[in-house]
Amino acid sequence: MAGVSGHFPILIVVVPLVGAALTPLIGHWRRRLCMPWAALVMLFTFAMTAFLGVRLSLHGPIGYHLGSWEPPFGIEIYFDYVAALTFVIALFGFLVIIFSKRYVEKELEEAKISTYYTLILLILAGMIGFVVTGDMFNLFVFLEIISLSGYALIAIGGEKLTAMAAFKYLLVGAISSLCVLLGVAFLYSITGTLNMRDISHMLTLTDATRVASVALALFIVGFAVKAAMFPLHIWLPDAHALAPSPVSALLSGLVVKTGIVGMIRVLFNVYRINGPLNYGPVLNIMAWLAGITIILGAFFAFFQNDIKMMFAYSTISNIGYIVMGLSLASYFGIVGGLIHVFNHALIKTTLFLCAGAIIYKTGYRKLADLQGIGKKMPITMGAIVIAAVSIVGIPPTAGFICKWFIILGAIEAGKPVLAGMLLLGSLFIVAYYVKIINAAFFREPVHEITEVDEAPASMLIPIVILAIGCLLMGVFAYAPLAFIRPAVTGFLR
Amino acid sequence: MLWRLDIILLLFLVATALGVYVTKDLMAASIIFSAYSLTMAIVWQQLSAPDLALTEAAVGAGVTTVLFLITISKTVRRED
Amino acid sequence: MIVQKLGANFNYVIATLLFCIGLFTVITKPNLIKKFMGLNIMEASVFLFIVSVGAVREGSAPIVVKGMEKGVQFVNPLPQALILTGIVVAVSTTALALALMIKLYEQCGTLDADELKGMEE
Amino acid sequence: MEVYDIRPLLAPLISLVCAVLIFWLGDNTFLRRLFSISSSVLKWMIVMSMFPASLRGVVYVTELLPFARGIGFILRVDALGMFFAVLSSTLWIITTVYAIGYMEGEHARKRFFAFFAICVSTTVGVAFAGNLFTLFVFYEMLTIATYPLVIHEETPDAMKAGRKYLVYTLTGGSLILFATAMTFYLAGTVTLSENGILSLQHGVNTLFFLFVLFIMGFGVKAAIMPLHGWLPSAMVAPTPVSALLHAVAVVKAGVFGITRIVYNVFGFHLIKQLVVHFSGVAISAGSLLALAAAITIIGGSLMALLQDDFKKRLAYSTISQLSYIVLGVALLAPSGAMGGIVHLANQAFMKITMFFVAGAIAKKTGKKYISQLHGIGFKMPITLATFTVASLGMIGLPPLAGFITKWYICLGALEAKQAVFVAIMLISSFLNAAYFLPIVYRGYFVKPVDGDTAVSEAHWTLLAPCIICALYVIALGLFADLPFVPLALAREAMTTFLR
Repeated sequence: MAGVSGHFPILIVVVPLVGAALTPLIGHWRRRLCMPWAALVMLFTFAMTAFLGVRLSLHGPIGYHLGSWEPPFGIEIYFDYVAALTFVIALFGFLVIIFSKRYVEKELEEAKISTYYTLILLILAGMIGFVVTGDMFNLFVFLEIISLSGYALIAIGGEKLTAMAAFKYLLVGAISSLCVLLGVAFLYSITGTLNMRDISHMLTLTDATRVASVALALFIVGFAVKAAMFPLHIWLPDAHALAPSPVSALLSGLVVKTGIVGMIRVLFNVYRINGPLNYGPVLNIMAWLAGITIILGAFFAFFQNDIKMMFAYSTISNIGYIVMGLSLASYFGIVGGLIHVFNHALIKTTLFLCAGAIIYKTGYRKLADLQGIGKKMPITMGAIVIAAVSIVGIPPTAGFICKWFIILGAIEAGKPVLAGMLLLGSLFIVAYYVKIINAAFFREPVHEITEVDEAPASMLIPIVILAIGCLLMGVFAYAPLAFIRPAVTGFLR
Repeated sequence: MLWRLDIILLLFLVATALGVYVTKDLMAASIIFSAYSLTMAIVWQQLSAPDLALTEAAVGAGVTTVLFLITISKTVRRED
Repeated sequence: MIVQKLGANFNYVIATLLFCIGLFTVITKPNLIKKFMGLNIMEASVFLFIVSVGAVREGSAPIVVKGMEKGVQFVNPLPQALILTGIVVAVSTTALALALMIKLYEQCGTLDADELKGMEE
Repeated sequence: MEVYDIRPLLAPLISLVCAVLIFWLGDNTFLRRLFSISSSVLKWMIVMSMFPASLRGVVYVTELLPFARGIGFILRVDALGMFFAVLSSTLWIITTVYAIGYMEGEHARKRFFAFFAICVSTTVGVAFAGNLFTLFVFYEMLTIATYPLVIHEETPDAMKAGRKYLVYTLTGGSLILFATAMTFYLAGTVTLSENGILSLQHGVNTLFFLFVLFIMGFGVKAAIMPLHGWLPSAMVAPTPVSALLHAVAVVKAGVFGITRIVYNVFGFHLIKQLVVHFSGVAISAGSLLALAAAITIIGGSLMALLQDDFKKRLAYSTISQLSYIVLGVALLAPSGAMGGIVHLANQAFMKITMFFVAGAIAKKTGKKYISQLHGIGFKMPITLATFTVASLGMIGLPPLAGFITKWYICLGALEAKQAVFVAIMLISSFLNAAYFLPIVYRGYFVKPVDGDTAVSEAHWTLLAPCIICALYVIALGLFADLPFVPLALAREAMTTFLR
């Protein structure tokens, strides 16, 4: 590790953090420069994560010790295969920032623009930090950075009831953070360290399994709230539907995944499947809850008439997919769960950005008002169709891959009923996406939206890139699999 | 003898917490909450965490209480 | 026996009790400000718990003083550093929540969770 | 002998490119027609260029990037796949010509022709799929691409039919996905093989369960009763769609899938050994499938008798005819399999003629009900003549196409020592006559109500496809045993599978 590139693992966190800190100053100087600045910061971060990703695939996980203190004394950044997700976070963050430009100019008061970009950079920095850190307490700190900026971003729009949605999220989120913190404390009390790999090692030596179990329960509850798993999902639909659309895209595509990544870290990196604590029954319960999450999420989505509300409920059911895959604890199941972390991020970001473009152009968000929109905004609606086909899991799009692997995982784990639940859920999901597609393409418009045309290029380009991604990631699934396979092999060792 | 003081302090914490729960007047409740934070600060001093005690006294008892009071003055004062 | 055990773990017992009181406040009180006081009580109780984990009875503060003899038992400094971060996080959460509440009050004219829920529909 | 070649990929790709071009430039009528016709001809030429070698037993293979261990896109042209591809690409040309005539003046033609092209692309994909995974991918794409065609009219009826169609087929698709995953788990591969990939060591009960799953999955599109509900309601689609998709592409994909499952996933020998004992009664997989097919053959025919809507009657007839193929496959006897495979083509040509006729009549006179067809033979003699040829074929009159099928299936039933199915075939022939001949009779021998007997045939784009298909029906019967006719391919397929 020579030169600056050796410090990339920490720089990918520090650069957006510093960028966020500088944004208000830049906004104070020239308000128009906020967006280019944020985009530049994210692009730079993206380049670094890409470099790290290549390095990772060539040489394996990269450990980085802050201030050269060896763990367990110092804080460790551990860029492993799961951390390759930072690449996705940075890329999507960049696209969302590009998309935000016109949207924010229209929807937000001018004074809030620099705050907006600050918070966006902050939440992205928090997520990147959350994914790469190898330290339990830092996990908590980054979780709080994400959560706090998330609450603020939801409420930034100032529409009626957004404050309520944000508050609901905040209250539940704060309690879940406390659970995580308490979990960290419990683990610390029996292992005396905060470094994940050390904790994992110490857990094999300690005999305080009861404390460890309680800590595990706390972690799972805490992260399940963040991931919006049934029955802890109540906060999500309002929060994700009422936030400004680019923010919804970030929240639904990436931020809920922090709960998932947290679970992955705890379940597979700290406790380990073949570790001393046999938590198979817990996983079993989680798998069933995930099945219920899939079906209920899809079921409620069907009865919504607000497109963003639909997408938000669809997020819940997709989180069910992921959690089911992970908690099957079989090779294919975990592969499926992990790949859906990535694919769902791709799909849901596309969907919410499209919804944003439509709301930006028409001002309508109810399905009944949007009839016939497909003829006016063919590219945007086309992207929605691609994403919808993908999320439903029609091959050869991205969403299909995870379905395939999770079903395979369920059979491998000897729980074919769960696969049945997943398939049933995905049929429900078809039902409401067909509703959207029918309304957009096969019905006559009710409103005079004749003067509506396509969204501006700065919105279309991110949408098109993401939609093409939805298509390609089905065919080129081996690209994410190159990172996921070694990760899962590591988990199961 | 000191651990007796600990016990009294801890019991007092519980009492203030219950006080916060039962008090209907939010202004009063936030004052009681401030007392709770101060007691907590003393407990931490007892647990040999002086830096925490300082922070808690300043942030918990001070800033948080002030924030509560500002909010209450701008919104409602009574709970029901 | 039970009394002894209780005495040895008295901090933990109180922390748990406080946590429960806080949670109870959050769940049962309709007023949002009161809910947040409850949340703060919960947070403080968690901090109390964590510091108690690191505390050594009769240990001294983890500060090196000149002329100190060797072999003095320190309390573990790491949890305290964590709590310091925790307190800052807690206060920022509170600040954000209270700002939201003011906004909510301006929009809806009430801070009662039940009334707000009715307004949502 | 396997040969690596790009053509198996090229054939589905060409109509996909055509679809993209139509989406892009399809507002121009001339360009739209040009793309549609030229790509269909081009595709036919590509498929036919592989035909002679395929007849000699050469298997063309294209492998695309595998994206996970043991799973990837493999296109593999064996005799059976070739058979289905020749069938669908030939019919696509004819149907395209017909559709151009039929859709004249209809709305949203760009969308129609684009999705039409995608459908055919995926059908050839199904034909060439070299593993279950690829098969499933194209099968699901076919479902999705058909949906806009089914609801083309955008009327509430059409929307309802579309919904029904999706519910049925996607549920079926889910079952297939599940079963595919299970196959992968059991066998460690999903690559179709000439003699099957599963073996008895996986346990008879598991295999039987898997078999039922597959049959239920593919059975939806193959319209095996009671999974047939979507097919009659999907008749609200424009006639070219009904013709191509509900006589050829969609339903045949289901039947083709069943054939693949029986011979290439389980294998002839394994299916024969697949017997479970259910509360003392021995049930064999083959006879279960044959039984379902027999029930469908009779049930579909009876339902067809009750219909007055012309297209609905044809739809129920399709349901019944499809199960001939399933029955032939399920008999697990050489002649039966051959009869089933041949019927893939025979039924397609006969049924498509009938749909073309129904469409031409509806387009020309607006008459959609059989009870309105008095004297239609006076007005449209050639059209009705083609219909007569097709119906006689359906009934199984020698020397027409349908006779060949029935002959082989009956032979198969005897080979399998299940003579009861011969009786089924005879009853079904009788029923076919009962619901087709009244139409012919009414057309030729009942004077029209308005007394108008002037000849006024439909436009040549509608008429020519009818005539060509009818001639084909005769040719398939008369020259069945010449080397360059599908029968030879079917025989090639059958001999490799039953080796």
